[in-house]
Amino acid sequence: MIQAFAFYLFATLMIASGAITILARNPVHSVLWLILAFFNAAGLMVLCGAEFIAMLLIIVYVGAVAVLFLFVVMMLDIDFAELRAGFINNFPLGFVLAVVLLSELVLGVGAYRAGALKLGTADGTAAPSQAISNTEAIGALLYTRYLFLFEAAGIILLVAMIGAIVLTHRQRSGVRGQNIAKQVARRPEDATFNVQPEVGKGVQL
Amino acid sequence: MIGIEHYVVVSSILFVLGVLGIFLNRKNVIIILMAIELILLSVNLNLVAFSAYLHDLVGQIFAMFVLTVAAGEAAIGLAILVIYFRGRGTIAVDDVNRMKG
Amino acid sequence: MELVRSLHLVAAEELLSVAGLILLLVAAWGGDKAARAISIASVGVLTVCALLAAPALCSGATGPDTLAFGGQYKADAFSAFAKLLIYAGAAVTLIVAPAFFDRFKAMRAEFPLLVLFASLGMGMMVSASDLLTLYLGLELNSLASYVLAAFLRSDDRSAESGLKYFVLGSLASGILLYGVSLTYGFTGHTSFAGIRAALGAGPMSVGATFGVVFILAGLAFKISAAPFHMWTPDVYEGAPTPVTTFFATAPKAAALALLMRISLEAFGAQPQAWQQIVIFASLLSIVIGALGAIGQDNIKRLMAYSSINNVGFMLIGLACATQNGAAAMLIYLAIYVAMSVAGFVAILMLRDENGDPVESIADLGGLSKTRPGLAAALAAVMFSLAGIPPLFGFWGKFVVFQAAVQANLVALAAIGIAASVIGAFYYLKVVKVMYFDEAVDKVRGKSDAAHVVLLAVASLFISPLGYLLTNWLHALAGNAAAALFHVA
Amino acid sequence: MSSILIIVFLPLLAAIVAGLGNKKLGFVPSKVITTGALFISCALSWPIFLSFLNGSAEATVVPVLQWVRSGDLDFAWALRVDTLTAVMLVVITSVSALVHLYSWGYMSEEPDQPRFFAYLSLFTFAMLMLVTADNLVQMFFGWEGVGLASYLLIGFWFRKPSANAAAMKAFVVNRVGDLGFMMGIFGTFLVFGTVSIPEILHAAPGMAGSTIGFLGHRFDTMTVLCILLFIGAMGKSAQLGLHTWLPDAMEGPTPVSALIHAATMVTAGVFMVCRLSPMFEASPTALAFVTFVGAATCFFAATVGTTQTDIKRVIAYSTCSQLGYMFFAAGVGAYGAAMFHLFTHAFFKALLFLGAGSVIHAMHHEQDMRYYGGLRKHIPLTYWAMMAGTLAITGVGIVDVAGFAGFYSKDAILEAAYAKGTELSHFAFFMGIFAALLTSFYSWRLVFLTFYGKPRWEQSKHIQHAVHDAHGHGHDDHAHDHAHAADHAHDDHHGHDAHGDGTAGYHPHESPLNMLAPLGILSVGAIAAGFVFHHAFVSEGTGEFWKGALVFNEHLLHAMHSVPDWVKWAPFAVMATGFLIAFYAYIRNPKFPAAFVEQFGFLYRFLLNKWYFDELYHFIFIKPAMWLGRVFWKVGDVGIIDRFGPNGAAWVVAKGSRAAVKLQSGYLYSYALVMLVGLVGAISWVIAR
Amino acid sequence: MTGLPILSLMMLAPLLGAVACLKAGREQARTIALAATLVDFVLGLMLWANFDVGGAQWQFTERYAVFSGFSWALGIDGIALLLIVLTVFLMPICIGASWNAIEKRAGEYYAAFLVMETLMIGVFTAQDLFLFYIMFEAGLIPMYLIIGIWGGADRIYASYKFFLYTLLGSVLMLIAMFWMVNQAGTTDIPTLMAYNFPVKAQTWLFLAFFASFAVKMPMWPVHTWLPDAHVQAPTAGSVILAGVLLKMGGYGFIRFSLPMFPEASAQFAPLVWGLSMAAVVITSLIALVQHDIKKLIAYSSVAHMAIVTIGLFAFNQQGLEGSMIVMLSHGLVAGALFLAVGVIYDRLHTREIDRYGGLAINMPYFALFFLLFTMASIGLPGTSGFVGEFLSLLGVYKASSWVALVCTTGIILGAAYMLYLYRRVVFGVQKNADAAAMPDLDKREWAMMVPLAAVVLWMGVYPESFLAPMRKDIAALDARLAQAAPKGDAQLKVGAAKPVSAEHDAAHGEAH
Repeated sequence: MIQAFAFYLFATLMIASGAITILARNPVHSVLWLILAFFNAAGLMVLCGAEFIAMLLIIVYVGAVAVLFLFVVMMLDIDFAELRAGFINNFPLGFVLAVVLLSELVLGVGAYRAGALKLGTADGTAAPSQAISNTEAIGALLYTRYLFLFEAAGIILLVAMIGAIVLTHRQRSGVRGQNIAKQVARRPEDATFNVQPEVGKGVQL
Repeated sequence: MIGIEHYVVVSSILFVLGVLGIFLNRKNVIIILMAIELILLSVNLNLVAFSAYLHDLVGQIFAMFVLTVAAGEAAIGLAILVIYFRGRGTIAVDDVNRMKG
Repeated sequence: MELVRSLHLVAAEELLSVAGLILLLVAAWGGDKAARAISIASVGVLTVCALLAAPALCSGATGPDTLAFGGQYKADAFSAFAKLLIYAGAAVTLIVAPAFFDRFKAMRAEFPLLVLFASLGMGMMVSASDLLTLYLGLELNSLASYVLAAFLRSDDRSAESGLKYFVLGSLASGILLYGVSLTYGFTGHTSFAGIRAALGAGPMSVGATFGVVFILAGLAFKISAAPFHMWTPDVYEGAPTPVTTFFATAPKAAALALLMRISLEAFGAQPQAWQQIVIFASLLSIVIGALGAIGQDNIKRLMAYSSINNVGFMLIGLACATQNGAAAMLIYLAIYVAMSVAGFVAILMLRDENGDPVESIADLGGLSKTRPGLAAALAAVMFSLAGIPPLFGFWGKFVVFQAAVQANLVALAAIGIAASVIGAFYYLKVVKVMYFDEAVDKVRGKSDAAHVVLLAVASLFISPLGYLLTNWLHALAGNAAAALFHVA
Repeated sequence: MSSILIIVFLPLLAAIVAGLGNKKLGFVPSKVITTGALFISCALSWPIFLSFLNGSAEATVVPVLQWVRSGDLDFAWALRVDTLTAVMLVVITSVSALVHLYSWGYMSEEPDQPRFFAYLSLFTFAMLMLVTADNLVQMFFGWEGVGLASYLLIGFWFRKPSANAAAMKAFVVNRVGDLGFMMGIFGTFLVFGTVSIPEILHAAPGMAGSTIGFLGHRFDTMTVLCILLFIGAMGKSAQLGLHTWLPDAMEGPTPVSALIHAATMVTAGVFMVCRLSPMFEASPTALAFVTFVGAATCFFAATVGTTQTDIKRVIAYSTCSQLGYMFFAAGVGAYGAAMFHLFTHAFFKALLFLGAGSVIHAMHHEQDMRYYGGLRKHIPLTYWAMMAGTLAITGVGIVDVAGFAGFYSKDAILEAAYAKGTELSHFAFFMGIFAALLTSFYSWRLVFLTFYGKPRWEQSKHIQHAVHDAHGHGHDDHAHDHAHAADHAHDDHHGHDAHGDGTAGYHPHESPLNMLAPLGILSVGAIAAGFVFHHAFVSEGTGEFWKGALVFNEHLLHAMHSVPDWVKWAPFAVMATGFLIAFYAYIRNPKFPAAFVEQFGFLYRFLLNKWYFDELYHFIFIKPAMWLGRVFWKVGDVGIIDRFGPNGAAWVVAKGSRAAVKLQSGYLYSYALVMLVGLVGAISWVIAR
Repeated sequence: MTGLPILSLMMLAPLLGAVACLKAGREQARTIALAATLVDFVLGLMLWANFDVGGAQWQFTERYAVFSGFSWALGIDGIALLLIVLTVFLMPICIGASWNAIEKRAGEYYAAFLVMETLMIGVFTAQDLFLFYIMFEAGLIPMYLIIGIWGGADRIYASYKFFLYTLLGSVLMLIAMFWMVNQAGTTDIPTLMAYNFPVKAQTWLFLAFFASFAVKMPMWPVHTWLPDAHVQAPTAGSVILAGVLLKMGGYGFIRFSLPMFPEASAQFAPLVWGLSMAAVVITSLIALVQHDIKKLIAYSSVAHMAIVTIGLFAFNQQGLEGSMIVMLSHGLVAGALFLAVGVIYDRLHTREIDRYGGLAINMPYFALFFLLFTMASIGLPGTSGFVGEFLSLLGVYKASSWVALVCTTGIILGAAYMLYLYRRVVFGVQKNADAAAMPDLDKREWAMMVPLAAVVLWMGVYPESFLAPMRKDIAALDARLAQAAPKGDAQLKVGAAKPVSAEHDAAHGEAH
């Protein structure tokens, strides 16, 4: 009962915040609503026993992605007042299509009535064990069977990094960097010298 | 336990919301990026739910990878957005229209 | 033991990642000045990778021996065939890129690295025999590609193309992933073999069918098949030309190969679930590609529509769902890659006296008088793309339609071939401008030797001399297709 | 009898040499070559004819060359000589040789003489090929060959638009007939399995009563074939319906009219019907058709001939009319009489034409009889020649005694028509009698207008030119002259009478000897041919002469001899009546014609305008053809086929292209929308399936 | 001669010439081109001389497997022989016609022509279905360039129309070829010619091939590309287009449609007849009202090609042989007419009929040749045009008297429009001073006209030379068609009369 209540709460909140995310006028609000959606999604995941992924969702999204979004939103210094509200001209068509898509997904799969779904059967090689925690089980699988893909995921992050840097990093020509060796090598005699100017002649630089 | 149908329905709604977010939005590209995150979230929800109901951890592993990729994707998406903004001074979806035909 | 064997099978990917990491260090150390050296080294790496992949193709490797990491990866003849095309496309990109970017002072050391990593991802795509591998390979390639599209960051068009590619690509990945999740849910498997077994067990559930459709839709985006083609013209136009070259060759080959593998291996037990969708997409691509191309005056955009059009023809091979069809499709793919290389290298050579690229078709007026060799090569590409014998492009269409007729898809073949006449129209337009119109004399830039050599080789391949290679090409494509159908 | 090879091919050779040599060869050599060749041919032809006449020769075939062999169709170039051919040989070669000779004088001021002589020889060759044909296809070769030569000769003065139009008209109208001929050949081959004339004639009687499918219906075989073939004959022989080209053909030089449009080519149809007489005999229906067409033409042409003012056109309609006689003779089965009339007609009609040419020559190319008059004293020799011709054509002669050439042949025909005894043949007889009346009238009208009365020359622009130019540079420019001639057709009185005697100070000269000699020779023929040869052609024993070359009807011959006397005398009576009317109208009371015209204006205009055939055809065929051509072109090809075909496709493609480009709006959301449409479409399809 | 791959050589010689031309200047290029075509002409004569009339059906065969399911298989029968000889005969004349007329980019021009020759010979010699297709289709490219680069003012439209029209026609054929090869398991044309395809399938196969050949032929109503292409093409282009390219359609019917799909051919014969009748009447009428000389001749080509199709679909030997002769004759005559037009076009640079007139005065020899070809075109007996038309029409009369009647009207209409043309161009007064000042034929033009005239007459007087080589092949085709041939409507029913067969034979003996 409490489970069902929690599910509906999380689900409703998630959908509502998701909807507001895409409808909000202010992107900062959107990001915040997105974070809320993620929290609720994490709750849904916890409900079906995937604690690790749920936590990961919060850590990665809320901790990294959402912050990144906020950062960019603010960095881009957009004049929000200028952003036009409203929808595109073919909104009705798009909306109808979305509704059709949704109803087809729900009706077609048969998810609209309880117990109608016939899932496949897994081969059981990756079945969760009662003995160990969800996190441990995932880790065991990840570092053995999915080692290759795990490494590949690392490369993906590397590529994302390279990509982000290569695109945004700017070599600013006007910026003066610090050259420590040059500073260290500098002698007093290079920096200062004495002059004795005659009266009325001034200093020649 | 809640029936799998519920999860499927919820994730379907979220998916459609994400899709709607992409093409109903003419204000701001950033919101499109967030809509994409919503889609990925719906996928993850699906994967995790199926994983639980199939008694198979592969779904959760998959979700983890999706998460990873989503992070990278967000980084790159935002990077592209930044350079686009630098060049054009706007991120309104309506203005991303130099090339057409 | 299993791990060692697996590592052996993924030698090409290992080499690519290790080399990529080392070259990344070199890039970090040497900065953009090292870009040229890194490019050369990368071409070397790709060559070695191709050599590593080639034996599997020549020997027709297939069966359990080619499976690595518990069935997530398959180093069979099919993947080797696709990899050769991918590496070739990547190598060509690396060869032509420096000259292009130097002009904008935008040659960065990261460019070859991104191409290398993209190739790594594509290698994973074509070798994938698990949805996880598929997804990671696809994303590795996509992420690199997004960056490459926007690589000329000072150029508005480049950034816009990157943005469009990214947004739509992410949407496509989302659709694909959603399909993956459904497939996973309704079959209980992520491995292709498992999915095949589950689907083959009985009538297909609607959920699984939805999964198949979503996956195909996601992949249709990658191969730019209609109606998921919308990004293609904009991205092809906006991206730096070497990157467009890359997009038209390597990722296209990878995505098509991936589509073939997943359709024929994973969903091969239920071809009727996707055949008609493929047929529809194929015809729509042919028509939309042709119609769209007619209205173009930018040659890169024209090539984009042409690629949509050609993908349509290749999909006819897939629609057959037969080994012959697959082989035909691979042959077409190989020829198409060559035509794209020739076409884009020729486009890269179109420069005005300042060295700026010439992209407007009208500016090619009378090219046959001012640059006869270049014009002839471009004309050969155009006629070849249109599939007019005796150019080699005809052979691709020939085998594909032959396969379609053999698979009893006579109506599809007839409609497709009739629609190809529309396509001939815009290819002719380019030839017309170059040969019939008054000389504009806009194209004046000198081309470096590498371009000339590449163009010459590719042109020879698509010239009637290409027919000399058909035996060899057929044997290889036959090997590859046989590997694809080995599971059955 | 290989002299036939020389007879036939020598003119061809001469034509080629003279034609290709053209002006390089020089006038005299080319004239000598062609004329010489014809005289040689002529000299070789007479012995052949005579040997048939005395019964010493047999029908022979001289093979020349394989022509076409295709499946069971097999025919060769071969020259057949039998009585019928022999008759034609002498007619053709004699008249041709004389016309060649005549042309030396008549064409002496012409700058293109070699071409003219080459054409004449070429024509002779084609005509000889026609009459020596052993198979239908070779006959068709000659048929079309004479058509070509006729075309070239009518259009010889190609600067003249009217000559060009006439030439083209002649060819095209003949082609209408040829359509029938060709269809006839096809049908004949289908029925008999061969195109060899002897084989066909041999098998033809056996086909009587059989039927054949044609245009979806079944008809009597021989009727279909004969009528098809006869349509060919109608075209060539200018029978009613397809006659319109012949009067226009007078645009050609007068010697041409004499040779082609009087003596030889136009008689080819008669020759063909006689040659194929066994076929026609197998179909009474076809014969009836021939009779009717012949009789109708005979009457029609004679009526028109009475009103024409152009001297050559009068003779042309006369020719047309005489051909009608020949056809209805053949139609009633009197093939011998038909051939005989052909034979005699060749002489007197050639004579009339050449005589007319001599007049025209003398009158400075004026052809309108209204501007002649009183020429008897100026050109007496021509006058006498014309008289001989007129006497021959009107058939002057005393029954059972003697007469001019036309008397024998025309009377034979009329008697045969009466003797045949059917309603149709009686109709033909009365038509023939009436035509004989008209013949007499218009022939004498011609003579009276030309040679009697006072000179009316001053109204002729030709004459005025001649006078004003003071016989200076002659008349090189025929186009010029004849353009004026055209104006004169409806000329009036704007020439002023300078001298008061109507001569305008012009003095016609008699023609040179090389023109008069042929006139003399032909006059002899016109006077004597009937008397000399009528035994061979139309009397007892004729069967031996023909030797089966045509169907000879013994019964008819007997019936001819036993016709009532009024039938025998009728031609003489009408001939005399015609003479008297002409004499009254043109000598005694020259006001009469004008009064007649006043009275019967409609009839006059109807006849003057040749029963409005040209206008009718223009309205029915030419205008619609041009109109249809334009419609098919502008509406059909351009407006429909191109518009909805290639251009329509291009339009659709262009529209589609614009739509595709418009779809590619550049907006992210519309791209996404399209993707969504695709996705929703795909899963809808999956659900719907 | 055995062992010498003469057919390959005939294709190689122009190809080498083409390569050489590309790099050569104008003078060199035309010399090279002339030499190459003359070499081919000599080879063609050798081919004819060595052709064993009445011998094996396929001679000079060459066969090298090139790659899977595809071979370089060449070989000719009498039908192909004649068309090849026509090709190699016309080519040097085409080069001659271009001698002075082509000034820009001559090297490429001659190269295009030589490539064209290779491909045309390839079409007629191919024994492999796909080899045929490639040759057939590839011919589009050089012709497209010839029209598009060296053509008249409206050349772009014409070249597009030509290219796309014919391409659309032929691609459907390719699909049919696939199906056939799949069904019969061979690409060998002689084998396929004897293969009995299911009657139901024949219908579709026939239609697919028909789409290609009807456009190429061209038959009404898919003929509209031809007038445009002819009008815009340079003289030599028109000559080769009318002379050889159109013959590919007829060759296709005779080589593929009829022997491979006899039942379907019979089934569709009424359609072909109908279109041909329409073509004869309609295009002749259109020709009557043209103002452009080349357009007029182009429309006349359509009418003449209709005579070819009715002959082919007459299903008897006369019809088939007649069609072949019409094709050969039309190749010569239409080619010669275009050449004649080219002669005056080179002088006055207009095709407007009204700009000429009275040419007989200043160009008598031109007038003579033009007359000869005009007469040949309207089928005057003694010229090549007659023999073919006569046989074709005679053949079709056996099948349908209606068709024969309607198509025979072509001889009237043909005479009308050709003579009308001749009258306006050659006869009449010299209206225009510039037209009146044109010189008569020069030596080069004589050299082109005389051979054409000679062959036209030769074919008209002694067509046996041309009938003999193909007699056996046509007979074989006729035998193959016999099973399907439609029953003619002109069947003779002998009524009451006595049978005549015995006497018939006797008469036969006597006549010879």
